[in-house]
Amino acid sequence: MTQEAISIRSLNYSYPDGTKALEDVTIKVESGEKVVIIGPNGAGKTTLFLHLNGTIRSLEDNVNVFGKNIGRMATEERIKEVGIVFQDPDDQLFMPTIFDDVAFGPINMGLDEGEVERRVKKALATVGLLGYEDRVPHHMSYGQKKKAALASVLSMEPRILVLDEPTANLDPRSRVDFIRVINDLNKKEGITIVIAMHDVNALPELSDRVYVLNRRVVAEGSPRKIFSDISLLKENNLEAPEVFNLFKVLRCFGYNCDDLPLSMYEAVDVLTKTIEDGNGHIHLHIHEHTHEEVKKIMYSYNHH
Amino acid sequence: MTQEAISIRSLNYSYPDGTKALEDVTIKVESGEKVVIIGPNGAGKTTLFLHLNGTIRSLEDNVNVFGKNIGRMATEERIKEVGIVFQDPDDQLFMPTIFDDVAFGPINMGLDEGEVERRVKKALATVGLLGYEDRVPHHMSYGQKKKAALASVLSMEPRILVLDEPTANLDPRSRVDFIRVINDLNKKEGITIVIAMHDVNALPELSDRVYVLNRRVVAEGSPRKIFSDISLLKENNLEAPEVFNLFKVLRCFGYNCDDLPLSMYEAVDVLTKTIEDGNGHIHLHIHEHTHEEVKKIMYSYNHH
Amino acid sequence: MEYPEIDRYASLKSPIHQFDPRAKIISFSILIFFVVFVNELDIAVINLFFSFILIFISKLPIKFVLNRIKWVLLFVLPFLIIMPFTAGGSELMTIDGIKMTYEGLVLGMLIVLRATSAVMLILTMLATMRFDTTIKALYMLNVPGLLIQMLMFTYRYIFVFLDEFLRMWRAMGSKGFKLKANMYALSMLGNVVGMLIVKSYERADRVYQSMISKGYTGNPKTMVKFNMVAKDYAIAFLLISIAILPYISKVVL
Amino acid sequence: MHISDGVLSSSVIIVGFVITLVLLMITLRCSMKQSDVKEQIPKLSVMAGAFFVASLIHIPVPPTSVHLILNGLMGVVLGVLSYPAIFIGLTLQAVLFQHGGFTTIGINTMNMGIPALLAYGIFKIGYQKGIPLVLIGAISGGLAVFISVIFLAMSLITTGEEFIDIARLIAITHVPIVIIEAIVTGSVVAFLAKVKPELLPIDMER
Ligand SMILES: Nc1ncnc2c1ncn2[C@@H]1O[C@H](COP(=O)(O)OP(=O)(O)OP(=O)(O)O)[C@@H](O)[C@H]1O
Ligand SMILES: Nc1ncnc2c1ncn2[C@@H]1O[C@H](COP(=O)(O)OP(=O)(O)OP(=O)(O)O)[C@@H](O)[C@H]1O
Ligand SMILES: [Mg+2]
Ligand SMILES: [Mg+2]
Repeated sequence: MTQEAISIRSLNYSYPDGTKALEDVTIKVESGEKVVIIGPNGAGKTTLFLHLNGTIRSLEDNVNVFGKNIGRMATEERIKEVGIVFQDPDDQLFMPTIFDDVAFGPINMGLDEGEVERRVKKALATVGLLGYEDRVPHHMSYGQKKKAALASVLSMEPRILVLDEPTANLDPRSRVDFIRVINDLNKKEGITIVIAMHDVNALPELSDRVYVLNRRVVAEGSPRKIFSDISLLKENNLEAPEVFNLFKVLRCFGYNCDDLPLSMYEAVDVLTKTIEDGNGHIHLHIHEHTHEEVKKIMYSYNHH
Repeated sequence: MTQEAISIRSLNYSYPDGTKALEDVTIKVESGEKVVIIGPNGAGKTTLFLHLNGTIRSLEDNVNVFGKNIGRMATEERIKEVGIVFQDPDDQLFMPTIFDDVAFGPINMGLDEGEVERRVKKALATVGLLGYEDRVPHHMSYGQKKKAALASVLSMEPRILVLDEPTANLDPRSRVDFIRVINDLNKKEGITIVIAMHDVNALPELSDRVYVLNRRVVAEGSPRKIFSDISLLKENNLEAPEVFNLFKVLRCFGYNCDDLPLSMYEAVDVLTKTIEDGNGHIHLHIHEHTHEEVKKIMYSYNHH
Repeated sequence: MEYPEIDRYASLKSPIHQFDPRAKIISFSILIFFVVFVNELDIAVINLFFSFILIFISKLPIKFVLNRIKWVLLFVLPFLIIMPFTAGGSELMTIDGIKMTYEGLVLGMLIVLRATSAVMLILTMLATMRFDTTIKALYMLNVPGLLIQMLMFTYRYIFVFLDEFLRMWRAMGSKGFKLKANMYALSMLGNVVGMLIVKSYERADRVYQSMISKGYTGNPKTMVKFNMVAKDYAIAFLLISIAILPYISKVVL
Repeated sequence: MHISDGVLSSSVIIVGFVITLVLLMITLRCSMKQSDVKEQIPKLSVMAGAFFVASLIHIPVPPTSVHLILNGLMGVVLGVLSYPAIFIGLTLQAVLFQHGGFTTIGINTMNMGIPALLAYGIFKIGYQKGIPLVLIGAISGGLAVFISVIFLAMSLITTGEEFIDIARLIAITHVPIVIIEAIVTGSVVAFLAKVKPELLPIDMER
């Protein structure tokens, strides 16, 4: 039986200056799930995450983690459940060395020295930064800093990992590395993952389910369902992954398949399957409506 | 006859602390061209740009703009030639209101009030921020701040526009808007564009020619040439655009064409052309080596 | 931590909001200096009353005003409580053998009255216009350009750094850190402050670069348009005379 | 720590403004000699903003809380430019938050700024003597606030003899602040020495 890792019911929040950031937000995440939250700049994603680590406290009992109300948890208990990695690694690395930074959480949890060291080692190994203990964060590359920030949260061994824009600003190589680390944590350690991001091309690999947030929860469902809804994307400043858009174009050329792929991996699978299921081949041609349909797709691609 | 907008010859630069940032860099940009510079984090892209606005002065006569040595130009002259938009908009919006920020350059150029106002209006209109004159930067969203930073440089009406990571951190809609604004400036106003960025999916639309920088100039050529060189990409933490990778996969399935498309637009053109040139159709199937070839591509996609 | 938004209510409409910024700054500054140097209790009371009326006319929300006055009261109330017992002078009464003096009480009350009037005047002056307008008005009043620029740039970056600091602070909080007055917590605090300074220093470099690329020469140049009309001169004259009237009458009579 | 309006006598207020104006001119002129105005102004302003934000941090000291002052640290990091930075910071605190007064900007700047300049001197001397950086940082930070408190008390006492007792009381309540400032400044200095030593007035060749 799956258990509810996060349950948020009808959450409202306004900043002191009156900005309404969240309105009647209801979100449920099962234990072991990977959920991505997307939405335009200023949609309230970061604000939502601030509720999960006690920075903002809801007055009602409507933010629960593993069945317990987060507002009533002691700090020590809460940080064992939820670890949050914010967008800018420089905001999270404030100690003189990487070791100190990764040890910061465990020390605050009151663990003994041996355990702190074990956890630092393990966290650094997970992100691939073993041997960097004595480095000054300031002298590392952006991608390395991002990994260090992740390690500094992993060392608290939380059951839920919340990530705010994990792939932003990374060079292509570091981005791929980072995605792999997150997926490994989910698969091998069973950690529940919640991510907010704008990087739609990375989304399919990182999510079982998607919420579209724009102050309210505007939509919920599988990545395929969300990206197939053109008007939803348009209204929320979103875009489908390139692969998905490209297969829409292929469809205009007579490619015939129900489920369009969202990522390169899926593309390979779908192509193979379509060919094998069909008569051993796919036939592309220009039919009566091809140009018109293509025009429509390209228009919504560029002008939404 | 085309004229050389930027000509940099054998430029070397080391930071005072000894970090060698640029080594024997030679770059030429024709007037009206769009050139993108890519390379891993720490490659020296930002350092290179600092030479174009007089922040760092080369002791030799090797940085020229429209045939004139930049070190010997007066400030007023220089800012009419080159406008630089840096990555973080908060670094560039240092005045209390958007109007003041956009008017800052023109006022420093010694223009009269009427002209300053005309230019502010025009620059804000170009980026779509008319009506935001009295707004304070800290009440604007990230995407809006990015546009304001661009406007604050456009108001100087420079002949060359240099952009450091213009699409980073933008939501998909704002990103598309931004790309369009830059392309319009190039096409309609004939402004020469030089961009440094990691966003390879946006690259094909933004560049006629690409330089790969990694302290030295590692490669130069059309986007297609650069992205076709797998070992070059690997050595420089780069990645080809998704569309390009996907067509490589299609090729394994028997798709036959010399020039793989780099963007959605090209994809449509290439598909149409291939079908029309062929026997009116494209035939995809699984041949002897399909699986093996696909595996190779996917491996380099994920593990480079 | 709150945002330094003194001008949150600058968009309200009131006679004081419409008063020309330069005339406002000059006449209120005169008023403030006048108010803090008053030595007569009765005039201090009248001044307080006068400041109340101005606040009332300005339509600033009462909660906002109280929130701002709070800090000043916290500073001056101890004077009111302690001065009567510590200042020398004629005895007013004795509580449990501790002498309370008349002079001390008057001084304490004067301090509280003067401070409260002054802060209300400052609020009425600054909260009724956007802060950028205030800076530009100072520029028009020929305040040295160096200071104008420093005020302008510093003001802008306070918001940037406040956000930056709050993000770091949250990240620490989410790792179980609690600020207490002990050695460990304070030295951790030292790290965050250090980080804030390092980041600001690097940003300072980048800001400088972007100013250079816009032709910055070190001279302030801004475009401002204020037009002072007869009404503004009249209000300025009126304000100052009303304030000084009781004082003059007392001295003359 | 920052004196509000309505407490001090006119002569103290005027003296405060005069001294602050003179010191502003001297410190600005002094640093302009070393490098360009157009480079100093933006950098100084941005750093002043950072210190402004740092000084908003409240530390709970039961039954109340105190906020950081950091004038010693400003002295160590900014050198002579700490004086104008403190002036700008206090002006903005007065007008944006109504912390400290409007007529007292001169005297308050003097009370905070002169100790900052002294802290700069102490730090440099201590460093040359080879005292460990953390220690000399702590001393500079603690001492700067201590001297500020003395200055504050003196401004009150100069206003009138009636203020002697309350000045003493204010001085005593500031003891914990001196200790807190010493610890925080010491650890900031240690941090900077590791991460960005060029921010400290030390010779990195050694
Ligand atoms: N401290 C604050 N005070 C007032 N309003 C705020 C504050 N922080 C955020 N906001 C506002 O609340 C809304 C939600 O902001 P939030 O940062 O949660 O958005 P987001 O979805 O994370 O956006 P992004 O994709 O740009 O990171 C925005 O309108 C923002 O301007
Ligand atoms: N002020 C500085 N002092 C010393 N070294 C520096 C300084 N600024 C940059 N560097 C170093 O110079 C090299 C080039 O840096 P630069 O910022 O130009 O890279 P970049 O290509 O812009 O990288 P990114 O993609 O991360 O923006 C890097 O190794 C960097 O660490
Ligand atoms: Mg966010
Ligand atoms: Mg860069």
